[in-house]
Amino acid sequence: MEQNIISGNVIDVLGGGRKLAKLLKSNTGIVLNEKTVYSWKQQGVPDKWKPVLVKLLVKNGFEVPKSFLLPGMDIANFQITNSKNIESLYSTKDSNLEEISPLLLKEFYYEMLLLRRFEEKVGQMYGLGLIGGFCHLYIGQEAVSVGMEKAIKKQDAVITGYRCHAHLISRGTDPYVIFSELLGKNDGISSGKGGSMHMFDPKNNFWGGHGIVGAQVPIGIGLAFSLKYKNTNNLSVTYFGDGAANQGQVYESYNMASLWKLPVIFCIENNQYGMGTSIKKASAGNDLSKHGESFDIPGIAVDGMNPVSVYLAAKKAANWVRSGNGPIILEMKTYRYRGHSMSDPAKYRTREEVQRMRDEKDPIESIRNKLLNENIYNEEEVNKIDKTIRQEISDKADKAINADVSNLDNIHTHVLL
Amino acid sequence: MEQNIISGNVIDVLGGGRKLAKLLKSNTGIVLNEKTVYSWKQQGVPDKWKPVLVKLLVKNGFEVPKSFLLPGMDIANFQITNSKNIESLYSTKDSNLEEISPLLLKEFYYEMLLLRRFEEKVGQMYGLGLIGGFCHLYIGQEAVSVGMEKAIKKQDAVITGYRCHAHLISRGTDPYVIFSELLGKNDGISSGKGGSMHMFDPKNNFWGGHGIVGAQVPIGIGLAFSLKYKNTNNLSVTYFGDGAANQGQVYESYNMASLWKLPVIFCIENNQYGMGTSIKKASAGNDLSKHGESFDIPGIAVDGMNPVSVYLAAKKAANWVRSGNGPIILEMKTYRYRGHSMSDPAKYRTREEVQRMRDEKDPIESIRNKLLNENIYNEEEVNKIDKTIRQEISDKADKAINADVSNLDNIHTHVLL
Amino acid sequence: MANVTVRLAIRDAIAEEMRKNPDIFLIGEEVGEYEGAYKVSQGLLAEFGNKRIIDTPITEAGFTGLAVGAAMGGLVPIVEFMTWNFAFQAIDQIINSAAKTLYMSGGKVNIPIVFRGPNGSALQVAAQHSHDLSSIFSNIPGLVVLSPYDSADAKGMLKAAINSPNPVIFLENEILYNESFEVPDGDYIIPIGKASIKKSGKDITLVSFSRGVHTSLEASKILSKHNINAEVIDLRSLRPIDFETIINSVKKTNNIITVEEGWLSSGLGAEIISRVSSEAFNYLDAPPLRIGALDVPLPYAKNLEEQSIPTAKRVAKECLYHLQNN
Amino acid sequence: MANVTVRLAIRDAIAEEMRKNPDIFLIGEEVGEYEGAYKVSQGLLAEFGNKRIIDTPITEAGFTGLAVGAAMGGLVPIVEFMTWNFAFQAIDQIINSAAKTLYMSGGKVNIPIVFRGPNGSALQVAAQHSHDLSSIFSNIPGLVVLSPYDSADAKGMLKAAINSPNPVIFLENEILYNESFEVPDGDYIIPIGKASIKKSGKDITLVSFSRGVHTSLEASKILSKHNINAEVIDLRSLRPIDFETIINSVKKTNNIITVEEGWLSSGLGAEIISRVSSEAFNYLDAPPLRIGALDVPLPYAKNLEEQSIPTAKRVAKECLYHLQNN
Ligand SMILES: Cc1ncc(C[n+]2csc(CCOP(=O)(O)OP(=O)(O)O)c2C)c(N)n1
Ligand SMILES: Cc1ncc(C[n+]2csc(CCOP(=O)(O)OP(=O)(O)O)c2C)c(N)n1
Ligand SMILES: [Mg+2]
Ligand SMILES: [Mg+2]
Repeated sequence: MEQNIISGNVIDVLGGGRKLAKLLKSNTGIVLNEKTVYSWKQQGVPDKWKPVLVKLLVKNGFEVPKSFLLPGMDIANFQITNSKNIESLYSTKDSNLEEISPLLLKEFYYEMLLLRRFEEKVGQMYGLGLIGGFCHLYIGQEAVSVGMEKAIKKQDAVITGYRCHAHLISRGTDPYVIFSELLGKNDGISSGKGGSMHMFDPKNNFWGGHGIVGAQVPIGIGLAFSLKYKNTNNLSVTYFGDGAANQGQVYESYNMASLWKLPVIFCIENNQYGMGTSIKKASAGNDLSKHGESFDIPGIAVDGMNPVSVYLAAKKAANWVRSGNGPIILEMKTYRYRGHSMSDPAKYRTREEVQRMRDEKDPIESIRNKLLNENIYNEEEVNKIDKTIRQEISDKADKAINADVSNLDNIHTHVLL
Repeated sequence: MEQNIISGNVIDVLGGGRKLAKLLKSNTGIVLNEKTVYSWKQQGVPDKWKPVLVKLLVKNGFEVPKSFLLPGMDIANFQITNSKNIESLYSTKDSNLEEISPLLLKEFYYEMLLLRRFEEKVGQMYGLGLIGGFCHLYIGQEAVSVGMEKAIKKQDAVITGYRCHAHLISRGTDPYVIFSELLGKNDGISSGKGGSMHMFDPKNNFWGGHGIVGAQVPIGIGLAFSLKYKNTNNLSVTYFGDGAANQGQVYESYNMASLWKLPVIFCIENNQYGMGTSIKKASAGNDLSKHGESFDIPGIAVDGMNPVSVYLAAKKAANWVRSGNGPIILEMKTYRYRGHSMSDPAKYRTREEVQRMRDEKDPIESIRNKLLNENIYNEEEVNKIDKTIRQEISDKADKAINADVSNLDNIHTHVLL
Repeated sequence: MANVTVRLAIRDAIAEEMRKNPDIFLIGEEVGEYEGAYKVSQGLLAEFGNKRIIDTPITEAGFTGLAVGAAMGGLVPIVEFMTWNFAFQAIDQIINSAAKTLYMSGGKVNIPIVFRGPNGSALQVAAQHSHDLSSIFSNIPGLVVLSPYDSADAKGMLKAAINSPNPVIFLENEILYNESFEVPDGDYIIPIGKASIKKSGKDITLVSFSRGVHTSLEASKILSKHNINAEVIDLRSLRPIDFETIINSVKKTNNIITVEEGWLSSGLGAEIISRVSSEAFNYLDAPPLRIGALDVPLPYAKNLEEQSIPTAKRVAKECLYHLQNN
Repeated sequence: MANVTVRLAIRDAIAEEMRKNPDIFLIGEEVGEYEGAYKVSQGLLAEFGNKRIIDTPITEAGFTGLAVGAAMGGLVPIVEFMTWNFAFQAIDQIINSAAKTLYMSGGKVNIPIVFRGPNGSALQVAAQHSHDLSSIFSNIPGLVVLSPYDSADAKGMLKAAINSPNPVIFLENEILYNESFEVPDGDYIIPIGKASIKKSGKDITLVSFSRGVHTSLEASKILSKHNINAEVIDLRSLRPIDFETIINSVKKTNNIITVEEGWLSSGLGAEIISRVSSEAFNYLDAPPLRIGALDVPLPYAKNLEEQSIPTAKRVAKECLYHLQNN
């Protein structure tokens, strides 16, 4: 996204003959001899290859010399602000992994597992009738919240919808106060008055927990507005779903955020369904990362099943936003394994579809395998982590179960200050 | 916009060597010998020229053979759905004029003048205190309503905002009932209960006259929905302003219209200001014709000061929509000479800006000149038309002024049926 | 007579009317493939196809406006709000476009739409999902506002709504969806604007609607143990309100208490009590009284929620206190 | 004391508070360069610059939500709705986000915002531009609802609103903008929740707010010619309502009539009359009465409009009839 003038030769800029030949292959399917590519350095690039090179230059944030364009070519047409194809994203993930330290991988593993075990416990407790109302689990989407969080700062503001337990925990909220809230206890983060969908943790810069689909989006740019107003260099991460992405106020927010260059990352958690409605039925064009284009907001589609991809994209995005460029859209292609809420029979998709995602894309599994394959952890260590987490979750759940119910005096407080 | 497979040679398809050479010059600035271009027919098109040829093919609605693309080129990058540059539109207007018959020009003249004189009269009557409330004049924008109307059918539905007098007259509503409404008379189109902003004429397929900015847009796609539901081949023309274009429900409407391929022309009357706010301050990107892109809706920016351009674009658009392609956006670049409403001092723009538009772009003047230059009318005929219109307007206004005020019994009727 | 749930009664009303009139269609979030978030539209997609049962994106303002336009175009939309809470997003279209157009057009354009869905609190869904919009809509001329209690009324009133040439707000209740009641056989309509005396009595008039009717009926059972014979009126229509029935009852019982699940301030009870106070002042033996939700956004915790919405016990207690102290 | 218009009083309140607190900002359509559609923000852009006086696109839902977020972020937004009619687009953010958050967060997050703009009818702007939203907001816990009549109150109440830690609905009136009244010198605040007795009297209590106070005061002049000494109460705060002042007045006059420009059904008058009927029943000599707008969307034509909104003459006539026939 940074704009560098090409000083040397295009070939060098794009990594030299060998790397470029590889890149060209993956982009066009045509196999080129690396020497041929290298020879362009002296002989000039044949016209035939210019369009794809322009594409690569633009993609990598280089400025394209005018002289390099063929007649009538318009650089604007190559400003790829997103990737249409989720598959191509999946396939690039390994190259990104190089930049990731073992420590980070360990953290991803621990934190995603914590979210998973927490939500599984919530699911159990709901099944037992201990939790009431609407309850939306995050299982399957852990890579998003964990990867994003690692790329931002505690001073940044985070806001999301009703599927919010994971974001709270990622922000640093003690699972105990979330359990307590779900159980309607006095120790609940909202003293039992908010429930699953409405939790706020200002100390950890978490601003809800909103039950009205899409409503958090303008609120999220309002947080960004305040951060800019106060001359901080912090940003707002505004999460919403693929279903929410169709709400008009989301576009109103894009417009204002772009007009006023507000420091906000719009993080769309595209788990493919809004309740029972597939994105294909709900969003014309289907490509949510593109929705900012006409507002001059760049967008990136990201493999939301991989915390590394999420992290890298978020780093990029945060950098872009902190540099004063205004908003950016990250479309996280992810998936929820469970029903929309606890009461959803989920007939709108096949079991096979869910199973395939679990088998092939599970973020925790893939990081676990990576840790093992790269000998960062051994089997035993990995299992021990799981055990520790299970214990912590179970202890906190028990403590919450045994805590006092919300005090009846609470009813009348906090209507007004 | 139609998709034709290229059967013959690209050169022929684009008009042969001579025309294509011209086209290439205007698109790239490079002068080519027509013989050179012609020679490509045998020898194949050099890679250098392929991008711009692809552009031209796409622009003219031809399918581009895959074999014609350079490696890594993506047809999507060439789908130009709009023209960014209003100047370039202005400059193309004359070439379009060829297709227009003298009769049509006469009609444009008559009808635009009728709208102008009507609104001028309304302005006078408002100044005299005969009309109350909010009153928004259409002066300057006449080419839009007149050009659009000529390209659609009476069975098509039309809906707009509060600046609606002109659209009513264009639909065929008698100016007398509009005057009467403005004066709060019994004979008013809404029996005096609606006023300037709220007039409906179902017989002429006009559905308001809406005071809430943007609210008419989903209603407009609802009209389209009903036309499709009833298996007609009619469409809905949904007008709204550049200011309204920022309302969230507009995007919601784009999405649904595209998802369900509703027969609607979104006609944005971009008169550069929403009240006192310039579009530059209100719309990120500024390019309203592009707003449909991420919803897969094509858009065209049109010279809205020229009824011919409007008419031609509308013809194209109507054809597209009636062929079952779903919605299209027409962004009419136009201008209002008067204040936003009768009470607007209009300090947000210079007098010079307004004067320049009047002098250089006035739709009525330019058609008048054309009629005279082409000897379709002489000076005397042109003046006579004006006189006749003035007389008609003045008679109807007088009749309305002398009509009975709205009957007090009207108060309680029409709350419910 | 068959015993059916309110859910099924609503579904049947829609299906039966849709069979009669091809211009009726149902639109909303999850009404088709999912068969309704609360399963009200079960089987409708299968029977009527996706031309007439339309799943929308989550764009309440948009599809509500679309329905207004479709009504102008001669169709009869039934708009389902997944819950009425979400209608706040669309309320401008309901109020400014649907309710006012007939008047603003001098009678030229009517808007036959039914806006329906569950209203008010359910079980522990907390403040943003428990809003009772009845009083907001009852304020607004140009709307008809209906809120049925039992299955028979739900069916007959919904049929009246669908056949009305006006925009009708139809307020259902999630908890009632599961309740079963007798429903008459055959096609019938419950006329708009008529209250129903659910239990006749002579000592005190309880006026309520929707789930409040259940509460009031239960309260009347408790009261009868104290030898108090309460008359329970189900408003059914919140706009217009059947004051004739209410005032006649007050003339008989000389006491009135309203029971609603919404907030009291400028609520339905306020409307009824103030109208009764103006028009039947001299028939009142005691000050009229309102019972409603506590004046707080509804809390999540079960124990708090239970305290916030009127219960039969609380209604009975307040009636007793009222009658004993006046 | 200076004689200033309500318009200027509002402007001054904003400017003075903005000078004191750099976190206050004004946001809305045309508030900056245009200085307000009704010129309320005259001079503010020049004084405070475009960081603090923010012109928005026409996106009510969006900028209202933005203000909620900005308030969470520690700022104090003043949101101008060009008129309250347009707030229907944004009402979800007001009700579900602003009003409920303090409660839903268990007190963790408060939302200090003032939502302000002209409310109700103006002159011949017809149904879609004349909506009076006072009763809608007065229904909702979590909101403070204020509606000043004169310049002194407009200024002091707006200052109270800006300094309130809660979301405040501030309902102005376009016609009053041009009226001039005395305003005290210096900095002062009118406390939230206190009504004001505009004219003290002993025969009948007239309760009103906003432009209705003018109507009531004019009516009281007519009444005085008939030897009737009316007490005129300006509610000022519609939520909470100062029932103490009202009930004390009723105890003195034994008669009450409410005057509002909104519709009666579930309106402010309904709230007041029903509360008074419950709590001061035995002090009432006659049935309480409400006067309000006719139950129709407001018509455009001047003669029709005049008939629809209560006039002083109509109020006086109804008072006379009321006192003579009870
Ligand atoms: C305004 C509004 N409309 C409808 C709903 C009901 N609802 C709750 S969640 C949901 C689906 C949202 O889907 P998405 O944005 O994709 O988020 P996900 O649940 O997949 O995380 C719907 C329709 C709501 N809460 N608010
Ligand atoms: C929802 C809403 N917000 C604000 C207004 C006030 N208003 C009336 S017209 C207008 C400007 C609209 O501009 P545009 O859409 O460009 O149309 P134009 O007046 O230029 O024809 C505004 C802000 C309104 N009527 N409705
Ligand atoms: Mg989703
Ligand atoms: Mg405009």
